[in-house]
Amino acid sequence: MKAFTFPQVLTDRSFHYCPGCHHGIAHRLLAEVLEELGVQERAYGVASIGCACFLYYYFDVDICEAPHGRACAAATGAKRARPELVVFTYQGDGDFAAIGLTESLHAAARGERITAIMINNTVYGMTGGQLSPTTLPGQRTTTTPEGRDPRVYGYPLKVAEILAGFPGVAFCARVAVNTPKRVREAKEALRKAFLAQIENRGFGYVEFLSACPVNWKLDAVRAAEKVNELTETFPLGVFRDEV
Amino acid sequence: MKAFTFPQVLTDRSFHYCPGCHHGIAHRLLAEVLEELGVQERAYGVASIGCACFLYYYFDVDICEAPHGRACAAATGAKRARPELVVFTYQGDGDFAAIGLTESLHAAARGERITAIMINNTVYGMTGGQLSPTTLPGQRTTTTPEGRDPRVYGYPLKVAEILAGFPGVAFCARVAVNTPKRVREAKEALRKAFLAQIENRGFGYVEFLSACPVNWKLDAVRAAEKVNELTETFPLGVFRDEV
Amino acid sequence: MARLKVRVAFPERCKGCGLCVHFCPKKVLSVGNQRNLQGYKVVEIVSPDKCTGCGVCYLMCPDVVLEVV
Amino acid sequence: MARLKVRVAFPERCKGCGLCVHFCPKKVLSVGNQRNLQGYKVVEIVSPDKCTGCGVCYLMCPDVVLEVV
Amino acid sequence: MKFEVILAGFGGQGILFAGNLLAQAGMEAGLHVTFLPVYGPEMRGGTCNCTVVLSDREIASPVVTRPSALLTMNRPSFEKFVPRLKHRGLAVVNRSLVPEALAEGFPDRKFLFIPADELAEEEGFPGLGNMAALGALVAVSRVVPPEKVLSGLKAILPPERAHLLEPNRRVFRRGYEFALKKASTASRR
Amino acid sequence: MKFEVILAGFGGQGILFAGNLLAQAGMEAGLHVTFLPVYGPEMRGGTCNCTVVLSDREIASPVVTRPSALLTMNRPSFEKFVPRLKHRGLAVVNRSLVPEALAEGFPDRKFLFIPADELAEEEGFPGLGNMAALGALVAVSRVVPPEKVLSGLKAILPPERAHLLEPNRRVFRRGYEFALKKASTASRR
Amino acid sequence: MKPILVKGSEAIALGALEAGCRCYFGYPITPQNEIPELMARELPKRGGVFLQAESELAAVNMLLGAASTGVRAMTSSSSPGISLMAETFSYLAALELPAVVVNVSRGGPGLGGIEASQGDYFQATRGAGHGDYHFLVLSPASIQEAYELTAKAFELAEKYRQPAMILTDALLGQMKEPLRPRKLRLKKYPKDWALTGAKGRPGRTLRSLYLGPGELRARNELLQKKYRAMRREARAKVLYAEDAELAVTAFGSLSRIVKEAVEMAREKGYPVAFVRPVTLFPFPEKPFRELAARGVRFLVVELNCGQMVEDVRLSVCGRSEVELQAFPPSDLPAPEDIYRRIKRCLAAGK
Amino acid sequence: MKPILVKGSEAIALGALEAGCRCYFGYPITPQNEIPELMARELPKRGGVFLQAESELAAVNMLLGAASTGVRAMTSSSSPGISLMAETFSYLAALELPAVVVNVSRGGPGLGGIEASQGDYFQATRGAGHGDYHFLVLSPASIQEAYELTAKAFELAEKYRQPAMILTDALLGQMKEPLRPRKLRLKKYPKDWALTGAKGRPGRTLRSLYLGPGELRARNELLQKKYRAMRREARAKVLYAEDAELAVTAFGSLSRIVKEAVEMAREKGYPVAFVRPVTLFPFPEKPFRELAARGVRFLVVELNCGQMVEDVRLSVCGRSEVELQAFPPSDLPAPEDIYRRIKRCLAAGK
Ligand SMILES: Cc1ncc(C[n+]2csc(CCOP(=O)(O)OP(=O)(O)O)c2C)c(N)n1
Ligand SMILES: Cc1ncc(C[n+]2csc(CCOP(=O)(O)OP(=O)(O)O)c2C)c(N)n1
Ligand code: SF4
Ligand code: SF4
Ligand code: SF4
Ligand code: SF4
Ligand code: SF4
Ligand code: SF4
Ligand SMILES: [Mg+2]
Ligand SMILES: [Mg+2]
Repeated sequence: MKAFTFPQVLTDRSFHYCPGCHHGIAHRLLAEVLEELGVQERAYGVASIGCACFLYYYFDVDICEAPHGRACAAATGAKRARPELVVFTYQGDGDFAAIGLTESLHAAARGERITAIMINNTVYGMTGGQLSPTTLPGQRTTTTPEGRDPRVYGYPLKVAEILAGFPGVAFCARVAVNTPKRVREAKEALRKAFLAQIENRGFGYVEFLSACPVNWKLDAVRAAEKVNELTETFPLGVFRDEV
Repeated sequence: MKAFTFPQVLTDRSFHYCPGCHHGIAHRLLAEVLEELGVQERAYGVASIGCACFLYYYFDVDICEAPHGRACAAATGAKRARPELVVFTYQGDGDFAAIGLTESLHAAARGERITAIMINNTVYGMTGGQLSPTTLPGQRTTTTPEGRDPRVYGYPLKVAEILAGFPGVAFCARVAVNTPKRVREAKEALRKAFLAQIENRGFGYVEFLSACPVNWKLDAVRAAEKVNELTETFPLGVFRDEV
Repeated sequence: MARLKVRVAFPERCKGCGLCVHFCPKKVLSVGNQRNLQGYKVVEIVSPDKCTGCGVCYLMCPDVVLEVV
Repeated sequence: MARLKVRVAFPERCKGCGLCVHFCPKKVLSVGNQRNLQGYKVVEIVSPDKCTGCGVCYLMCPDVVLEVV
Repeated sequence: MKFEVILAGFGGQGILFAGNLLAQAGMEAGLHVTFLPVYGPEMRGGTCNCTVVLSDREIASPVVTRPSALLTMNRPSFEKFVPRLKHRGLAVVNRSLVPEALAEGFPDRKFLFIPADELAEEEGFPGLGNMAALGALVAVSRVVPPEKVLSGLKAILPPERAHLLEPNRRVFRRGYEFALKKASTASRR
Repeated sequence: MKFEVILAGFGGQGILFAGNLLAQAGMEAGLHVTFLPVYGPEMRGGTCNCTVVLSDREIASPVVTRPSALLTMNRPSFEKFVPRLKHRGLAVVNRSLVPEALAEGFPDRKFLFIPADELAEEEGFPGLGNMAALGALVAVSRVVPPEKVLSGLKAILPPERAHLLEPNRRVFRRGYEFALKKASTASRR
Repeated sequence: MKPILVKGSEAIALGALEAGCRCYFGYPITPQNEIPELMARELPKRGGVFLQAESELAAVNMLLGAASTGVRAMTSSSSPGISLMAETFSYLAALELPAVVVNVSRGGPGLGGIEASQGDYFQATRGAGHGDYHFLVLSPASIQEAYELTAKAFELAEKYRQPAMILTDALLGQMKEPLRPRKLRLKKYPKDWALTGAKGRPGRTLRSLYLGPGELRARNELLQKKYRAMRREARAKVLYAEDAELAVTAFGSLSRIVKEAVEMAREKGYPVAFVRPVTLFPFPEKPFRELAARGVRFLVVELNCGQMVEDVRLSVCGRSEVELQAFPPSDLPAPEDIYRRIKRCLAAGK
Repeated sequence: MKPILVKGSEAIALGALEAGCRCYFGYPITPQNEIPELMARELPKRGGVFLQAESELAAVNMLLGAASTGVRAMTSSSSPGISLMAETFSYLAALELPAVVVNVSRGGPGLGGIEASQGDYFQATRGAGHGDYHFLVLSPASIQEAYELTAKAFELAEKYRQPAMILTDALLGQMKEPLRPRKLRLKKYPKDWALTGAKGRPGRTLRSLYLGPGELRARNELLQKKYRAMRREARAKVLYAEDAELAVTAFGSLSRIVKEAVEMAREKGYPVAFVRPVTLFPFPEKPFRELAARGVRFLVVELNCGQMVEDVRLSVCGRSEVELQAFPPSDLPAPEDIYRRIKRCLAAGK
């Protein structure tokens, strides 16, 4: 039988996330994968601007902060400078797909040997719950008080589906962590997204559908359940796998 | 029989483009379409930064300059401020798909009622022939003296194919103007890309495969022929049509 | 080999979100009335015997509070 | 109605690129040796009678030099 | 007159609401007022506080390092802010979460411990301990007439939460009266 | 000694190449040199020019408003630059494209008209009129020894164009000799 | 009019609405989210446009597009987001667009913090972007003034065909104070440059590319002439100048604290004046020059490492002493801190 | 060593290579494309990295990433592209990364033109981005110096753990002049902050977010201390100072023309000195202060609307007169233009 213990790559600082926030689950999985792949000593993480901006408090690896949206560009620079590093970014949907879309897509198109993790919680969590490119039609946010109107803002951006079309992308998946089974699948996807770079095949991408109880105004359990709704717009699955 | 005469929307200033440059053909088609749709008096064009930065010299319509890559954002502002205007951008592949990718894709995703014209000549013409996101693998440019290496730069970005997946896009086509037949088809595509906004359906997009004889180091005729090669990587066609 | 069991390894990390409680198939856990220094009510093991060591609570806890050892 | 014919409407715009020459199905056109003020050699109508008024030259000219009227 | 109060507790205890309400009441009472929240990531999983200044003169700075009064709803905020309280300053403390014994370390401050959460629960609104504490603060400090708080409530509750008007009023009054009684007992002693 | 020359023509006439070569030759001759191209969209479909300064002292500014010499390869550049030429300055002009009659408007400048394109064509290299004109300029101005130009060619021709070395040299010499002959005829007159 | 209790950010949004702002484009950033959030609620009701952009870069370019059509439009952000707009700022100025930009600035450099800071003074007054250009920069010190100066910014922007900036900070943006949202009468100016469609006239152009000989110089000279003309809008608030030996100067929210310190000093009978620049560009040189001419010395207090002090020194030009009390961002200073410094300055001056 | 005839842009690239620059990231823009183009040919041969980014914003962030791992890295651009980097500049400074940035500036504002301009002086010295930060700024006046100062920039950047900028312009970037690409001995500094993988040590962090009480102030104070320490790098070239009554001052490529004008004046016997700041930040205040103390007046000549003149005025601090001769971008002035102005200044000074 397998024991479940606190991952070694995590520091012992408590997460600052709100109760029930899925950022924490994604953190733990990331720590486990880094540990299991044995790359803690050559990991280089890029902390982005969003609820996860304190990434460096929690991971005992080298971590650099990048301006909002530029994580993939900073990661590109680090990886090109020192290809022996295992470079990853940890970004929100706003960071990756709104302000940083150009940097994200171009890094993927170039097939940068980096792993990008996008936490898609359909809002700007850090700044208090505004519209994001992945907000669902009709979803109320502080900047769409009547709900996102597709006539004004169009439809949610499906990043995994776009990346799936890029030859430079070696692994691309969308996962969720709102059930135990999905948590296990998410970990496997994350592992492969790292193998994509470790085996020098190309860009690795994992998008986490992630609950934001506070801005969704739901308790932790109901927020986790709501992630199921999200999967209608954002289907789970592996969209490209060349690992 | 149909006469062919100088379009009224064009001013009588000679184009500054190099001999055999397809920007000129695209200009003429744009002028014809604006004229035939009867929208000269409510047209608002956004000149972008590239070989076509002098757009305002040639079109007798209102034209605003936007910083490099930001044409779709400026067009969005103008259209939202005055929805009665018929707003278009005229951009190069570098402007639209490199530095401006975020603004371009988000305007499309929002379904902005604007028409974007992208002149894809696979290089940065204006600045002397550097790599662009649409440069073909192996193609020599001043910044890829040994040819574009997909291991370094990945594969060309297929913008029309990405936009085709956006519900906000009402018309999306890739055309060429290197044969008389294609010139006629290009004009029809352009017309529909304008109808997309005039009929309030969504974003209109036409990508012109366009010869750049000077930077391709070919004469006008051979450059036009080379466009056929481009169509292997960038297939022509209508990718989305809800007009 | 002895059966693995859940333990509240880091109560100070707990935020009382209840995800572990919700997902535990054996109803082993509950959020109690005790608060930790952060001010959150902390998870408690109410039926230790029922625990099968399945690890679901560990998987679902966003704050890495629990261990199954 | 009289047959439409090509004319070099704006020789000063011509850049002698030769696209019209290349595409004219009737070999009506040629780039001559005369230069315009821009310094480019200018297109000439060498066989006006062969022109069918098809407009191909107009369609292919990047500098809107020709008209077919 | 210048009354500078910091209200503190953890997120979800209605700290900002109480602070806002006090400022609104002050404004309606014709005072100069400022309200300054602490915001941002600090708010995420931790304490939450705000500063309210009420004065009969123009208020220069809304920032207060040494307040003349405190309203603390939990233990961490008690520990953080009581040391900053001015000598002879008043602290209204939520007895439901803060042991009275803690006050012993600060002989030169005035304390009013109130079972805010219990009072609210007794009225049937367990989430409104903030209003009980505010009631007590207003009662003891007399910085604004209680009616102004009651009318202020109407101004700051958004229409979709109008049904909370009465509950808030009731718990406020309960805290107000509790404090008056306690004060009179104290003074009688 | 300070020799300031503007070379001008339209794109494709090898103006920048000729200017570069002159500067290279000057450097190899031990002179201070600067070379300044005009670049950018102006180059697209229009005239093209560059400025070369050769001097036996440090050169402050590579920019020249009133050059002491000119090399003009077409009519528009003749018209643009000859008026800026210093009095008694020298203009080498491509007779193949510029009618000699134009010089009449400028009695106080020295002109050397040379059938640059024809000379190049006669040598079998119709594109190298620039070298004929440069040969003429070097011959008349004596600003650098012609050998330095010939050796400079090697330095600036990229390896993949090494086969153009000889053609360039030949046309340069042709222009050089043409000018010497013409100058001696002129002086004999 | 009954006062309402609002945040500075909200007062700015209300001021813009009062000025007839028709379009707002923005991107979330603390501590100014109340501006877009209020605009998102209010603008659509009034037939205006609220659009959350995909970034500040997109937002400021939407602003460019909207302003080019002659409507009143604005964006707002905070320090890092403002930096992202630098290139487009230069374009806005070059195209002479009357657009309004609000910077509710926060601690820097980098991601910095979210506390109040005046670290963007140079950026606002010397230009974040390239080339010789200026924004008109106004800095309110109270919530009432935030409302009124924002509205005024729209008027001045049109008067000079010129982008205008409200430079404030997290303190004023986040605090609440009573606001009397009174009606303001603002002038309108003809917009014969606006792009509204070439109906009954030839096509118009708004551009900044000038390649012809001397063209760009001429453009710059025109702009400079305008900037000189704008000097007449320079404004400062001066108090207790009569018998002063020392003038303490500060702008924006910090000036409240400084003013309190000055008043403490005055109460103790110290000869101290208070000078608060209301316009940061054009900088109100006059009161500084006049006080300096009378031998008054200066203490400049800033919530940064010393920026406005340069403008004070340039105004005073050596005619009297200028000292700096800089508070880099974090906790705000107390009036007492400044009071003590005032006393030291006065003592040193004897 | 045999001289080679190269453009200023090429000399910059060669200087970087000589300094051991291992990574170059950039985006095309006139008039500096020769830098990326040379790097594209040369860096891969030397085992380095050349990468054309999708924008300047991406380029400067790639630079950030590369520099964070401790390798020597650079980017280059021209005015509008530099503006786009403003936000990241503030981060580079906050993270204290020794990255090198080259601005071959051109006419502005907006798209402007592609001629030489010094319109980005404020931007370079006062910070394009937000918050209190500075780049170390060097400005060469010849092609040889372009080579040497670029190499030096890498050294100084590491010495102070600090981004450095080469500020030059289209004139120097595009002109050719002989360069002697001599070997340079540059110091290396330990990089115990670089992110190279947490092998045998705990994970390291490079960050700029400081939210704890007083943290951000402490950060800023540290940075300011460093900026003060950097003052010892201030350098200026001073000529003909002995008996001067007027000092004419200019930086970068324009200083060549100014120097010629000064020499013309000297030849005619006019008592004129020449002062060229080589470092723009830190600004070499000392020669200005010393000359001013001797009563020497100043004429500042700039290829913009007047920017460096502020630093001269701040240095001189009213102790003598400072006049400005501004040439907004377009055609360059001739030495004669400046010579005439010198004569007028001297006449007025009598
Ligand atoms: C240039 C810039 N713009 C805006 C911000 C403010 N900001 C901080 S986090 C954030 C977005 C966070 O949303 P997301 O990326 O989805 O992450 P989440 O917080 O939801 O996990 C924004 C806009 C900033 N710090 N910098
Ligand atoms: C911010 C900024 N970066 C770079 C440039 C320089 N620049 C001018 S045009 C251009 C690209 C042109 O390429 P493209 O968009 O493909 O148009 P083309 O010239 O090929 O038609 C660039 C990079 C600029 N003007 N502004
Ligand atoms: S705001 Fe949302 S995403 Fe951010 S920490 Fe809280 S729950 Fe998580
Ligand atoms: S460089 Fe290319 S795209 Fe630009 S004008 Fe010349 S041929 Fe056309
Ligand atoms: S899931 Fe974790 S944080 Fe939530 S109640 Fe259980 S142990 Fe506590
Ligand atoms: S290990 Fe399984 S059974 Fe035991 S507490 Fe956790 S979820 Fe429940
Ligand atoms: S296609 Fe047009 S420009 Fe080209 S040669 Fe013919 S007429 Fe002239
Ligand atoms: S109209 Fe047709 S036939 Fe006549 S010249 Fe043109 S292409 Fe030839
Ligand atoms: Mg998010
Ligand atoms: Mg292109």
